[in-house]
Amino acid sequence: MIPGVTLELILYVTALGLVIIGLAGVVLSSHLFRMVLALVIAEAGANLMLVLSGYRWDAVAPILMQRAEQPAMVDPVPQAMVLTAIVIGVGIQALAVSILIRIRQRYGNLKRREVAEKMDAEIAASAGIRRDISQDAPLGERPLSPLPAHTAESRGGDA
Amino acid sequence: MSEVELWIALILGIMMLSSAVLALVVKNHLAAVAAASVVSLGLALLFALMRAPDVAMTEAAVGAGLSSLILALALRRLGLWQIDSGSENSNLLSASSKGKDDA
Amino acid sequence: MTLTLLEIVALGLLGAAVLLSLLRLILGPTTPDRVVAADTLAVITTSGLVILAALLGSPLYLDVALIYGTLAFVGVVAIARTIEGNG
Amino acid sequence: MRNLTGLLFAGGLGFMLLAIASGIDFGTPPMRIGEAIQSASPQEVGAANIVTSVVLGYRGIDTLGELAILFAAASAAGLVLGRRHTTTGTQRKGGFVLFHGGALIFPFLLTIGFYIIFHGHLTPGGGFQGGVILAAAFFLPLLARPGARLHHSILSVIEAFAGASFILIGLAALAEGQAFLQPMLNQDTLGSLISAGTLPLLYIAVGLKVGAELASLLSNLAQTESEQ
Repeated sequence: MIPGVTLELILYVTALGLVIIGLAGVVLSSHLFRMVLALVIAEAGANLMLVLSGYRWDAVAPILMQRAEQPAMVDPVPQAMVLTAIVIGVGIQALAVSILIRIRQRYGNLKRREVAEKMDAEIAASAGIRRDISQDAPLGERPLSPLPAHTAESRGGDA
Repeated sequence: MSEVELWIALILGIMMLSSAVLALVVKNHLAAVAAASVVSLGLALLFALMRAPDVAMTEAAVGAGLSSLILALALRRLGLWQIDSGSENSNLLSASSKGKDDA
Repeated sequence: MTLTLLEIVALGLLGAAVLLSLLRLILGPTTPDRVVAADTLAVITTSGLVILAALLGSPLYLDVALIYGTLAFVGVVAIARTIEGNG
Repeated sequence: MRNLTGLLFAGGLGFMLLAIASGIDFGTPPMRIGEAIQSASPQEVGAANIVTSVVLGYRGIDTLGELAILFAAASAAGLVLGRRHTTTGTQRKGGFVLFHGGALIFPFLLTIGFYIIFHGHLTPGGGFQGGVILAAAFFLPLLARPGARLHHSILSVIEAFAGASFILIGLAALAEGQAFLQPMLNQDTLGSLISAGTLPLLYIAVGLKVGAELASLLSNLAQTESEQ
């Protein structure tokens, strides 16, 4: 047996690893469908974490059996909470997926950047304002609040 | 017993973490759904190991059956079901390499 | 608690099967390879749940294996229908 | 650059979570409320499955809220998807194995689903799991025959009756002078099928409601696939 590796360590690393992988996927993925998958994975890690908090050494499942003496049981409260969380999670997943279907029908694409650009353009058009400030990450030096004289120039530069 | 639990948890942890990474980096969306179902599969076994049969059963029913059902139906409606989808390919780390996405 | 030889052999075989299927899931060059690997893992997990019920000495976990076995079929059927595409 | 910040964010979050998790004692006896519930539940509720008695007996209102959330999610998904009358059925019919296998497995799924629901207070399982299985059972023929569809009106009637009966059972407890959703009736012997008062009735209502909601959600998702 590897020294220093305990059951506790393995389980916590798994749960936290799932949460971190899921959140990194939400931040990094370039496709909206992958974002939904990443959310599912992060939720799995969080559920595992909750169940781990109710674990108890040498205990049995919280179900009464016909036994002579009743051994110790694990904590039933986190299990009930996770039971609720899983069912709600699948409802949210279905809702997210149906929103994805609508986005695909509307914008014809699911890439995060393109959808965001099209959505911004649509919002700007419906609000009747010019969309002259770049929505991307700041590239180099840019004035914090563009002056009216500079905006025309910078827009021309962008186009 | 604790020794056995440790080995089971180790194998399941490796399985879940590697397939979680796989679900986010693999190019094909259907393979990603399959990998995500493997994550919830290992999770169900881990819940059973943690003496939570109720939660394990819920996770088995929801994660193995319903979640992959919903995601697969959504892939069919999203038009991402192709086995060799050429233009819809997306990778996790291709957000910055815009030229590759647009190609 | 000591394990009998039978349980040790069963657990070892299951672990090896999980690792081999995982290898195919990760390496699998095509998507159907990965889907079949995921289905195989579901079957292995079902038998793992049964062995876990024997290890923990409680019949409660057999219900979980029952649910898992039936619903993994439904999930795999859905993925397989998706591979068929819109025809 | 964005990848780097994303990874940095994930790493920092992981460090924070690890710091929190290292403070949790692993494998210690349960919290005080857990111990109280474990000792009091067999007399107060009478369900052999203590998780069930937490879900329905002690935290019944949470379950009602969960049902409400699931209902909201399902109806919002139906609303977002919209347009019921688009065409279906350009997909090929299923093969021989799927067609007859689906027909063969349907009664088994139905039996397992109702078994899980009815024994929710004795063995692991209950309304949610059984409802998921029922939804899968009724959806499986749709996978084999793309032209078929579920009757949304029947599903919504079942769902409405199940939800109403859940609330009515809760209100009946209120009329008896007890708390909302508190289990009533004769609790009988612990571990027999008819025990635990109204908990099995509540779980039947939950199972039917969840099954109807998920089935209509799935058939909503499966429709209009030939639109694009």
